[in-house]
Order: sequence, then structure tokens, then C-alpha cells
Amino acid sequence: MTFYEISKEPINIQAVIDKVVRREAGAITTFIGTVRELTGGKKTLFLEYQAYEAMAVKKLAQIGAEIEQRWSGAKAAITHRIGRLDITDVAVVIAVSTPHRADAYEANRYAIERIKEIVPIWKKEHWENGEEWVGNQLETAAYPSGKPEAGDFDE
Amino acid sequence: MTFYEISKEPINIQAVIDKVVRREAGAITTFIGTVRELTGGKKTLFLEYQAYEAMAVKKLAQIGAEIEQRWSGAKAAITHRIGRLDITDVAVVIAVSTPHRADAYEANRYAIERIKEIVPIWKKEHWENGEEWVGNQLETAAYPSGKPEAGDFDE
Amino acid sequence: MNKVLFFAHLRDVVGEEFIMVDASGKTVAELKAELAAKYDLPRLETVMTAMNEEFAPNDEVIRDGDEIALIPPVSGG
Amino acid sequence: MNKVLFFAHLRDVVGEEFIMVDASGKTVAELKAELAAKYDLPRLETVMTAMNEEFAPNDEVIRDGDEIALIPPVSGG
Repeated sequence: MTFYEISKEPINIQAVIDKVVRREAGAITTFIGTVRELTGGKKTLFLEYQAYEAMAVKKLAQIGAEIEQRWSGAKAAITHRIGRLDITDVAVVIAVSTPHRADAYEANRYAIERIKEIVPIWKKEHWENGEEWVGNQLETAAYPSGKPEAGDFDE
Repeated sequence: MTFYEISKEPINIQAVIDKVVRREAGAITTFIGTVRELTGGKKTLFLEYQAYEAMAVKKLAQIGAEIEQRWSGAKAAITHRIGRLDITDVAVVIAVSTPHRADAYEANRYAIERIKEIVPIWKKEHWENGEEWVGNQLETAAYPSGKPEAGDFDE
Repeated sequence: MNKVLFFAHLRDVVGEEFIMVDASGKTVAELKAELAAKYDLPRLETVMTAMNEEFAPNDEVIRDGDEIALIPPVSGG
Repeated sequence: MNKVLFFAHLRDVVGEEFIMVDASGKTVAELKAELAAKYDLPRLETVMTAMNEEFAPNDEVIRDGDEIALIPPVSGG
């Protein structure tokens, strides 16, 4: 089974969940990232996701391994979609199963924050009057070492 | 649409998620409670859930209203199954959508903790050599006022 | 008359899903005490009460037609 | 030879998904500086580098055949 995927097709949420169902798990959390119409008051028409696919799959797998090491008995599965996505389309699905529920929430949250730190996937916003790769703003944090630094989780 | 349900049939997870999809939401979290084989070292054969159905639906709706009041822009849907459930069967699905992801995790966690406090649903564990209603242990906390008290979330 | 519903281990002890009694004028606490004595119900100090599908305090007075439910510690989820 | 991949706004600026260059013996920092000059790449201080699908520090030395990718700030999720 492929637990970590980059997909050009719509994501089957149930299929991602099914990967982490286990007899020893009492809790499964999922995070479903959907395309939101309004960001910072601007109206998005659609998004375009691009990935360095081979590396992205490896980084998703690394995140899963980190989770399974940090939370005892945890199992993760992640699928991220790329290409053009319209409003309410599902961009990412993270499923995490654990024996106890507190861990399922924490581990899942960890996964989405790590995705936003280390997985080579980029999002371009398209509006009525323009388009821009997200993260290409002037205020973007620099990476002086050439590698991502540990940082606080942000919104 | 019925956002809060008690179901005698297996829960369609996608259908619960679909209830909270909205153009203004960027994040959906789900909590899926599954029947775990081992609890406290004892091997469960199956579970039996019973509900005071009319009141349970009202209490689920109350939890949803609490969430929508506490987290701006949040929308919740909850379905709890009753009857006999086997290992890995889905007992409860909570879906919460919010504009931003931190709220989706917090509001979802709030929902499951509140379910365990105020929703009249009971679980009977069946083992090889016995059965017992969960919460019927001698060490169960008393409710001196006859009503549930605010308490810390627990595992 | 009043319908009184039982759940979980209380239903097992009473042997009925519900009974009909005339409890009008009694408080919730009085009704619970009577039921505890009649059916030898265990650990009623852990049992909440609902009146017409809403939690009710022990000093609430029951009127004719109110539906009462004894609510043992819940264990959903 | 080395394949150098571009993504997001860097791909738009360069106009290619990748180019082939001989970068063996150079450090990551040296290659980045050359590419920045040649293509007038913006804000390379925010751009990470991957070598063979793993993040690589600026002082890493490139060998023949290594696949290099310039990784602008990621925005998945």
C-alpha cells in the first residue's frame, strides 16, 4: 500500500482513511485542506499546485516516520493533490490513527505543520486581476543556511 | 440537512464530511472513533451502544451550537452509531470546518470531549468471559448536583 | 402519569426500558429515592436525571406528563 | 552533467522546468550564485536547495550526476 502520495486526480478521502484503520486504533483523525474562496479579503478564483513529486513523496514519508516515532502506535497516510483546484476542492488529506484520541489530534496537527515546512509543493493563487505563487512575497522568511530551520507553527 | 444524527446503520464518513464543506472554509477535521480491540490489556470481542435517542440528538446539536459560537465561522456535523459494533467499526464521526486550520482541530477536539460529558449514549464491552457497561465502575465520579459538572478533559 | 426511562445497567437491573408512574408533585430526588428502594438500584449518586430530554437538578419538581430519564455516566464516543 | 530543476516563480522566470549544466566540483552556493546572475533570479536568499531529492546545505559540493533543485518557500497544504 502507498501511504504517501502526490495525486493529479481528486482525492478519495475514504481510501486515505482506510489505510490507517487498525484493530489497535481507537481514534482516527483526518485533516482535509480545501480551497477557500477568500484569503485576506481577496477572492480566489482557483489554485494551481505544483510539486517536486519524487522529493515530495519522500518528505511526506519522512513526516509519517516522524509521527510514528513520536506517538506510540500511530499510523499516518497523506495524499496531496496537484494541478488546478477550484473552490472547495480537496488539496490534501492527512489521516492518522492512534490507540488514544489525544495523540490522534496532536499527530495530525504535526503533519500539516510539517507539510508547510518541508514538502516541496507550491501553490499559485489566481484572482480576477492577477496571479501569484504563494510564499513569493517580499516578507518571506529567509533561509540563511539553505535549509529549513525549526520554527514555530503558524497559521 | 440533518447535521446531528444517531444511526443504527454503518456511518458514511464522506456524507458527514460533505455536510460541512463550504466556500469560506479552508480546513475540515474529522474525528473517527473506532472500536479498539484492546483496552487496559483486556481483549474486546464487540461493543454494544445504547442511546436515549431523542435527547442524544438534542445534545449533539447543543455541542454543535457551542462550537459555532466559540469558533468564528465553524460548522459541525456529528453522527453516532448505536447497536452492536465489531472491532474497527466506526462508532462516531465528527466533522468540523473552519476558515483556518488551528480552529478546526480545537473545535473538533472540543466536540469529542463534550460528547463524553453530556450526550446520553452508553457503551457495553463484551469480552470472552463477561460484559459490562462502561462507566459503571465503582470508581466512577459522582454527580452530586444531579447534573454534569465542568471538568478537565481526560483520556 | 409519568414515563420513566432506564438505560445501560439500570435497564438491566429494572428489566424494563421504561415504566409508567405518577410522580407529579415529587422532586427528582424523591422519585430517584423511591426507584432506588423499589428496584435496589446501584450507585444512584452517579446517575443524572433528565426531564423532557434535558438535564434536571435534583430539586426540580415533576409535573404530570413530564418524561423522566435516569442517565448513568455516559460513555459514548 | 547535472540536471537543475526549477519550481514555482523560479520556473516562470527561467522559462524552463529544468536545465542541464556541468556543476561538478562547485558548491551549492556557487551554483546558485551563477544561476542568479545568469537568469536574474529574485530573492535567492529565501530559496532552499535539494540535491538528489534531499535538502542540501550551501557548502555541499556537487558531484557529476547529482540532481539539483531550487526550492522556493513551500506552500503546500
